[in-house]
Amino acid sequence: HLPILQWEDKRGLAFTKNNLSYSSNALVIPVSGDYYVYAQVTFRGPIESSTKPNSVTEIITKVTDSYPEPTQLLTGTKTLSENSNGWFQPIYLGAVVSLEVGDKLMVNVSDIKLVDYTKEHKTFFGAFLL
Amino acid sequence: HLPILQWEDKRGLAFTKNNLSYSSNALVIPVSGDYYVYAQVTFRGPIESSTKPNSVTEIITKVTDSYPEPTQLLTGTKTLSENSNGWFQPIYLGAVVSLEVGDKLMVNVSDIKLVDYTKEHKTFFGAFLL
Amino acid sequence: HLPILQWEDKRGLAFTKNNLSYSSNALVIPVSGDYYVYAQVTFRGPIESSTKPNSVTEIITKVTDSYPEPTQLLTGTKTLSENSNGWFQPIYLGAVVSLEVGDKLMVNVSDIKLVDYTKEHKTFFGAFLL
Amino acid sequence: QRNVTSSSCPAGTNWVETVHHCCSQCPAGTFLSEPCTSPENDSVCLPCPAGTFRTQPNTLRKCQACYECDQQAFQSVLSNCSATSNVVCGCEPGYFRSCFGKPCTEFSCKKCQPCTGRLIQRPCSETEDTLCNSSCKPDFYREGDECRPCHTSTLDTCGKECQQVCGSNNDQGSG
Repeated sequence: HLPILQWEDKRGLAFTKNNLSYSSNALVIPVSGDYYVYAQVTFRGPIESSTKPNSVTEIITKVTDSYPEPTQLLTGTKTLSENSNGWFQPIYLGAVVSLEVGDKLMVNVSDIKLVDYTKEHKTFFGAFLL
Repeated sequence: HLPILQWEDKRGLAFTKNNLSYSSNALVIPVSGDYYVYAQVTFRGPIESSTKPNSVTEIITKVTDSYPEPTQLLTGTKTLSENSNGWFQPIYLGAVVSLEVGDKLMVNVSDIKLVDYTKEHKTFFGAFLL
Repeated sequence: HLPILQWEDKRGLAFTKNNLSYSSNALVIPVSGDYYVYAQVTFRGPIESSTKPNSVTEIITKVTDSYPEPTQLLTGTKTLSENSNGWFQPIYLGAVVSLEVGDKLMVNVSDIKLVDYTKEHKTFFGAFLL
Repeated sequence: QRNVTSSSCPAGTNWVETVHHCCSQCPAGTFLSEPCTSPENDSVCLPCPAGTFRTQPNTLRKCQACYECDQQAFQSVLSNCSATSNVVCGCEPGYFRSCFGKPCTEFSCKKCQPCTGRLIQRPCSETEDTLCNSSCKPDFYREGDECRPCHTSTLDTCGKECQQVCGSNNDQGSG
């Protein structure tokens, strides 16, 4: 599987409430229902590793006790046409999904080394119950 | 007018509820109010047809009995700088719009052949009442 | 600081309600709580000014009486690889933020001359209380 | 009743929150239509509707939607979606997979290179382009990084390389 991002859930702009909790890289759903789930990942390069990627991908995934495999809920994939000097590529995803209590939401990326984690307002993840 | 996308409304992650229904390519508004409307279309190429597009466009449109012409609610348009190899370009749109009972929401695209319809988590469309 | 965009708040698709008001380029928060805040800016070029930008940036910012400096809430920044002919680049941002009554929300951009303000469905800004 | 939580369900069953019971898993290819309400009245499982699948035993209320192969972009169906497996896509003959990153979940199908005027060192396959031999075939001469047939050359277009390869043939031909 693709690498899973880790998130800050308390400091700065980050917060959790209404029993929506964050643990081991996942938002844990406290009550079954329809949620608007969203995430933005800002990718950036080049980085020291030699290979220049030809694309970046962000996937919001659900893991549930009712099924042994993760389910891909939302995917944003973008090819990179930028040349060798510095590049930035934000990918925003958001949609309503039906979730069950105990479901876990995570964000996977094609290459964790390309994620711009330097500023909390450039890469973020959240959900709210409708 | 630009081509209108067709959507799956029952299988997999797709669903409709609270009387928001889907018919002839449109979400039909069951009660007047403010809705957050969103859609993502992943465009991809190249495809067989020779002409290489220089841009892709996604428009969320409203059709209403009270006016003979569609209203463009949200538009995402992006020029393509990619070269001839495979390319992906997701466009996400979302905003609050005021809608009347019976209004119909649709998604138009610049070229239907460029839409990546292969995976439900790459191209999606929805709305919820605030 | 980066230039602040001005917005239409009454005509066409634009509206304010539930005491969320617009004044001097900002949405003014009427009641403390968690809001889903979003904005899309469509950037386009080239424009007459000689320098061709190598990136565009959109930032949703909060100004509050309780702190002398603006807080950057959401940022989308994208490098431009397009060549000299016409280009379009939409940036969408959206997330839940905790706001206090009286807080002001604004949208800053890297270069106001690059903003496509010609159609209300291409560049938009809003918020709603959860 | 001891507070049974999801982590302590016996093997072959999953905790179903809506009924606060450990219910039997539905087999692959089916989904949980009605959860169990008591040991006597077990889970009701229904087959995945057409166009959907479940590869594993589950207590999910819906099946997953099948992917589709991108036939406009030269993909072909290697195996159709079934109730227990998703569709598997490959490339049409004459095309090979160009992956967007690893694992190769997303790929585009690129045309195999023809190796005109060269011998094929390794034929095009599902996952790799044709590997052309670096030298030109007999009766072909090198022009830049192309191999051109001798018969297309004329006296004034036939440079040094061409004469070396095609020159001797021309003498024989005109002899």
